[in-house]
Amino acid sequence: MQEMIKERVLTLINEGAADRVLAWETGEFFYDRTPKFFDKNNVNDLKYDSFCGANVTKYLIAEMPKEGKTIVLVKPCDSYSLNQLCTEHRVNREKVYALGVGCRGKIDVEKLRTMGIKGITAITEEGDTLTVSTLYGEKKVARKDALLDKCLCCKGKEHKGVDEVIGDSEETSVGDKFEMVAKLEAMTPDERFEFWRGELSKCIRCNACRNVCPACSCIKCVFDNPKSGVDNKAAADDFEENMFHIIRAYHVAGRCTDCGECSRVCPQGIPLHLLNRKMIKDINELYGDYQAGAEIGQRHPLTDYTLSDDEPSVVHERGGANA
Amino acid sequence: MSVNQEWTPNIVAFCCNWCSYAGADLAGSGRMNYPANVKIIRIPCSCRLNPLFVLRAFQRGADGVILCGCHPGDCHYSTGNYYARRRMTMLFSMLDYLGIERGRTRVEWVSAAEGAKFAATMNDFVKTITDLGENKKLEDLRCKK
Amino acid sequence: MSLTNTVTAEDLIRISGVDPSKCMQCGKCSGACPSYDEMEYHPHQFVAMVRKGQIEKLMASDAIYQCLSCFACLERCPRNVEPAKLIEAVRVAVIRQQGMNHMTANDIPEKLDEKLPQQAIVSAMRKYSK
Amino acid sequence: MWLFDEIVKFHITELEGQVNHMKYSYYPGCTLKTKAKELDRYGRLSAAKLGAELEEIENWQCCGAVYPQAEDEIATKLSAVRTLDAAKQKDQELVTLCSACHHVLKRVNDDMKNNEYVRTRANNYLKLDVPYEGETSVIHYLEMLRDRIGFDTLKAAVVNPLKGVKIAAYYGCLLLRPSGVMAFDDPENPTIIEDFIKAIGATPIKYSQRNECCGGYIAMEDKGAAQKRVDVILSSAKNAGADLIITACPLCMYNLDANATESVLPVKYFTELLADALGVKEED
Amino acid sequence: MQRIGVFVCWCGSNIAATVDVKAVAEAAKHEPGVVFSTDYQYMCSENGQAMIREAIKEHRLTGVVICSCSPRMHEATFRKTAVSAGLNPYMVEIANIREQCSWIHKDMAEGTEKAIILARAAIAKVHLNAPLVAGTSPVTKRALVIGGGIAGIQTALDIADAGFEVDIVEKAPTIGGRMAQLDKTFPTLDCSACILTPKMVDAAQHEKINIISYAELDSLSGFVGNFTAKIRKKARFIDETKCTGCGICTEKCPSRKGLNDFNMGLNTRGAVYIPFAQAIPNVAVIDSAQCIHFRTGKCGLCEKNCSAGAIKFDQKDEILEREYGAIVVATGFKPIDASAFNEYAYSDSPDVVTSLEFERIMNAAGPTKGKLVRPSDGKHPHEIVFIQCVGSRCTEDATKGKPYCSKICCMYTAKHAMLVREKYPDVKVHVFYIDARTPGKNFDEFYRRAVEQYDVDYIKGMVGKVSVEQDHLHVQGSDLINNEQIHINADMVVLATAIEPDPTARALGTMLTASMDTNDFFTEAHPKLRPVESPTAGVFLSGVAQGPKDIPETVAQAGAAAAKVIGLLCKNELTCNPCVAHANEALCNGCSQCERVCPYGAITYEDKEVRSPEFRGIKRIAVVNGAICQGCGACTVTCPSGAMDLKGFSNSQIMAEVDAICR
Repeated sequence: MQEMIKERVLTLINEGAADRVLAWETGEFFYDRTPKFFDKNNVNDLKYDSFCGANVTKYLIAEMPKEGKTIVLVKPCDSYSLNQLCTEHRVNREKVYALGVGCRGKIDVEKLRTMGIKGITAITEEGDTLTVSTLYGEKKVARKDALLDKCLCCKGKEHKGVDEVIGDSEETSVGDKFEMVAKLEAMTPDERFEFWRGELSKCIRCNACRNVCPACSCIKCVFDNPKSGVDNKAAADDFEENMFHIIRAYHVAGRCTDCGECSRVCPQGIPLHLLNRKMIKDINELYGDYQAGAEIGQRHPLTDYTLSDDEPSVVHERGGANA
Repeated sequence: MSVNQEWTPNIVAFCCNWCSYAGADLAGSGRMNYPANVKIIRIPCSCRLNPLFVLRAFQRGADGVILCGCHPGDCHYSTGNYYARRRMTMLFSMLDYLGIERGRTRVEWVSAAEGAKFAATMNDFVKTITDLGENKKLEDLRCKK
Repeated sequence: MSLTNTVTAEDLIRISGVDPSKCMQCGKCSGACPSYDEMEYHPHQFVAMVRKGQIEKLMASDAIYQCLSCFACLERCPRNVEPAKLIEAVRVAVIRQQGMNHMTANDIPEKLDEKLPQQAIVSAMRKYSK
Repeated sequence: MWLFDEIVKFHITELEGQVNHMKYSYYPGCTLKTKAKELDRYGRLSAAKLGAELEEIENWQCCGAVYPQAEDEIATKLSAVRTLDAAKQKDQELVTLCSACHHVLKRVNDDMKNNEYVRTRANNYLKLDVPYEGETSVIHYLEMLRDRIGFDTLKAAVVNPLKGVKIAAYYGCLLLRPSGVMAFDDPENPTIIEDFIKAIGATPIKYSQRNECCGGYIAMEDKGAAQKRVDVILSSAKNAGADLIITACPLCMYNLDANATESVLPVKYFTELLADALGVKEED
Repeated sequence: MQRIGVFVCWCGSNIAATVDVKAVAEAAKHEPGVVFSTDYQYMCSENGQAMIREAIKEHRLTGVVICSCSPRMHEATFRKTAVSAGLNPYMVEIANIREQCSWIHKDMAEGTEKAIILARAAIAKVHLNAPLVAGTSPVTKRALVIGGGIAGIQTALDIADAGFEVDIVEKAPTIGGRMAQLDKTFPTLDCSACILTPKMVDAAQHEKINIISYAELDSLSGFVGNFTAKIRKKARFIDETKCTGCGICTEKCPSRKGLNDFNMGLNTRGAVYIPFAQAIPNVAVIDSAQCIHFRTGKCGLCEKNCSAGAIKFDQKDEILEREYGAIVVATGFKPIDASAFNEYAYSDSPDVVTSLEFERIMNAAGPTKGKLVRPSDGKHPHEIVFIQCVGSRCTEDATKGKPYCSKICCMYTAKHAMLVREKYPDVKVHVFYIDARTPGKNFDEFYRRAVEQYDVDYIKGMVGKVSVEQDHLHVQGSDLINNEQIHINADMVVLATAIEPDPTARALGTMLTASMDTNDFFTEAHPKLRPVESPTAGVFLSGVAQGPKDIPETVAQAGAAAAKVIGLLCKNELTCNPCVAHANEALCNGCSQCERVCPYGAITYEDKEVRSPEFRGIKRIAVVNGAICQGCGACTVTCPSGAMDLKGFSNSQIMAEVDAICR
């Protein structure tokens, strides 16, 4: 598929339909795929394979002042982020050629490590099986066991609003994405408090979640703005740890497409997506099903209302025993 | 939970200028008592209440935060309280999800004519917060006296 | 027999759940009362006299046994004062005292006739004795 | 009793598949087992004919016959709560026939729903597996006819329309007041029994005293006062042109019948006329 | 650093009785930035204000905190004081230590502690205040009056006489309202129509007044000075420009069963009708629900008989879009539905009537041509019972009725009693009353005349039941003075039913964002000092829409509302509220979320070159139109970057208050 993509990109550039492409290149390790802009001269270095989990759409924002049109490679999940960025005028859709690329789920090397596979030197795939070469020999792993968590609750393999699609996709979703949220909801408040203290106290405020998040695209974040009154660089205590994550989840509520990048990049392994997903679940339950980024121009639920919305006390009323 | 006899809750009430602040004034004109630990901050509309202010209040030592605005349909700016209603619902849900006591936050719609409701609401809220005790889960120890 | 315990207006207010200060003395209750002519004190007077603390007069009056419990006063009161509840509270305050039952099981046989339904007996015992 | 049950069963099997079949919990109350048997029997026969199955609450106790108005009366309300809870267990609406029982059950139910003081204490006494909080819906037989079966359905089921009979409906007080709790009909201008009379083919006679009290509760204590009330009511109905007066209350029945100084009008239970109109009366 | 002065008001003993004002002033002194602090008996008095002015000059104050009554009371006063001393008015903050402190607390220590905290919060806020300069917006010099009763007519006439255009929107086919239905007026007993109809004609003929009858307000947008209204002119199926009001169609119409609303349904009218002889506009209207043509497609007799060719069966509702600078609400009242009070047998007997029905019966142009007869059989009545307070003065937990006194019933009942006794001395008249409330010029004299001169039997007590008997109404009530239950066999019973706001008021209130009380009466901006203004700028109140009142009060209030409207329309431009939103260009992402929540469409976007540490180059940013923004702040919370902020209620100001309170 990678070669087909390269070929199509070159054609588009040569035809004058675009000037550059935003895609992935190989990073420090063989499985690293980092976002990069290519022109027709270096497009050959473009990578698209099972390691391309990263969502590159956010990088288009900085590209907007430039002349010409940019091709962006988007997996089905990335297409939602692109649409959301267009809705918010952060990306001008007219300056983008959205090239959908097929996806059958992306591989999480960390997961292989947690399986006890050390010293990985190469990974090849054939059908549903991965062959992992290590310093200590070869191991076979079922592909589905090595997928990123976000792929296990994929929104579906349909690209939304792209200009064309190359390659086929495969369904990777298993089970209910709100399962863990529901589990937390079923806990007592004290259990929940302990759970989140346990998680959020691990936060080192590296800001990776914020930097990767396509919805967290503010030119200057309130947490970096000394005039905002809430700025802080590093959480000094429990409150500030909570505060940062509450506000982050709140700021992206209704806008978060549930791309799962925040949790993917968290070096501490905090399940940050559970905060966003809680907001999504609430929105769906209280204001009707809503998927951010499903199309351009949507009015998100927190900038909308109906006359008969539930009162905030609904939060107190539901959940029964765990009041 | 604190068994400190001295402790009384500190409560911040954000009131929209048009209905609830006037309702609070009416409670005053009617000499309807409610505890002194409720302090009111006037905001133009319930939709002016930024979740940051709520968190800030807890950080600085509030034990309960209540937002009062015009009844849905009666907003001076037509739609402000509808947005506030969604925003606060989502914020309260998030706080609940983090295990913060549900009773610490509340929204009540109080019209300019409802002085008695204002006083009753405050009395009830103070009671709820007194029963809940000190805010421990969202405190910032550096801000404590 | 005489009343052994002092009953206050507060007791009656608590027992009845009635707030006599809501009354505006319009007299609609007494205008509606089917037992008016039988009663020494009328529904609006019960409210006024409880308010003024004139409890003994009420407790000594036969009027408390003349109320039919038909709730016409309560239904039609524009201020939801519920005089019927206050009258019942006075009656309850009387019969709850030692030896103050207005009717006892011994009184029943002479009042019986063949058609008299059980509920007349049960209700009379409930209303007039403790 | 055996025969009676058989008849009921017969009617149910006969009607199954034709009429929308409904099941209710049924509370007869003590008087309906003794002095007011006809109120009960005709009520059941007619219900069966109309496809409503009345399942008698097992081991029911007397409701107390009078609603204790004092806020601090708990013990006297408990037997009513047991009945209400029994209907809740079966997840059925509770149908009553006797106006006095209906009044007591409906008001105690309202207390259990809305009066925290009574609810907490009653539940503390009863120690039910699940506290009772007013979940049961209590309806009077007449409400079942009007709101569940429908007077139109009733009309269609009538085989002996009581043509030309001028009937005065006597509501009394217990069904109507206090209207906030009883929610039975307009307390000052009710129409349900008149509509019932029309449905069975007779002519309702409206008269001014139909919602005034007959004094039934004090009939034992002060016969004279009760007589006075009864005469006013009966003459009002008579002057309006009634041939007959009907009631749903055994206490009113007794009072109107036994305490009238002169016998001006016959008094009947509404269920008797209902059974007559439905053609189930002669079968008993 | 600001130089702040703190002024603590005693408000006589209103504050000083519960708050140690000296302690508050002393505590304020130790707050950062406070260079002057004092207390005084009445800060709002001329002396108090002079003290503030002097302190501003002497101590070169840059900010002022007044600890006093609610800012809703005197914020404007103290801002003016600041201006007169050369300080920007928005450098003044009020700490509300009366309504929200001294009046609700009893304990001095508690009250003082809270007052100090409230003062600190205000001081903390003032530190972050910045001088604000108000913008201006133009004023559309036309007023909209909603409702064409005596209130609306009088307001419109007064505004028009001052030279401004006025539109009256009336939902009925004619103006005139309730007053047109009345027979006589108290306490002078002059004929209602005789004094009203000339005013109706004046309004119709006034070159500045435009009557839009059979129309309702559909929607409203904008703000004071700049409202845009959409008015739905309902199809009356008559061409108003052609109809001459000859009335031939109304006579020819074969469908005669419509209830005559004007006569309170006491008689019937045709499907095409003119409500009453002096209707304005004097134009017929077709009730399409009743009209045979609309139901069957046949008939058309009116069309055939109209020589002017005015019948238009195909007429449709029409939407007029008009701009206004001010709006007057004069929607009036209706009597409550008496069928809620069937203990008085209203639904059972046609001889039990409401007072307004009785008014029509007594009126020479009414269904009986002014002859007093029993509606049931047309016979002359010999005994009439009037019952006052039907549905008034009921508690909110009662099953029915209104909690307020309807104010006019005592007087009109006395009027009715007197008129009956004057015209028919053989008729016995009883009035059941709870209290006879007759404050007003010549009112009590009027009521006493009914008792003394006309021998009306006033019975203190209420009726418990009215029973319909064969040939009479049996009235059973209590006579509290004689301590007896009385029974009267009457021929008629007249119920002085409570009045309630017109049912359209609630929806209108929502449309205008004008606040209402729990009874759906419009709320005034201040119960004493601003009785004809709604709290919503540009919306004024006239007549019973604001609360029960009689005709002279209504006319007086109508004139007062007109004066306020004229005061507004005289201005060429209005000073805007400077507490508006504004976007920080450097921080704005241009994401358009704020635009979505703005109720006024005050936010637009433009691509602009920005040079800031965060961003250099051209970017999309939000621009707030300060003349349109009303300062609600919805946008500020939607903005994730905090670029959008509200002047006067900025994020940092509110957080400073939070900090001061929680400290």
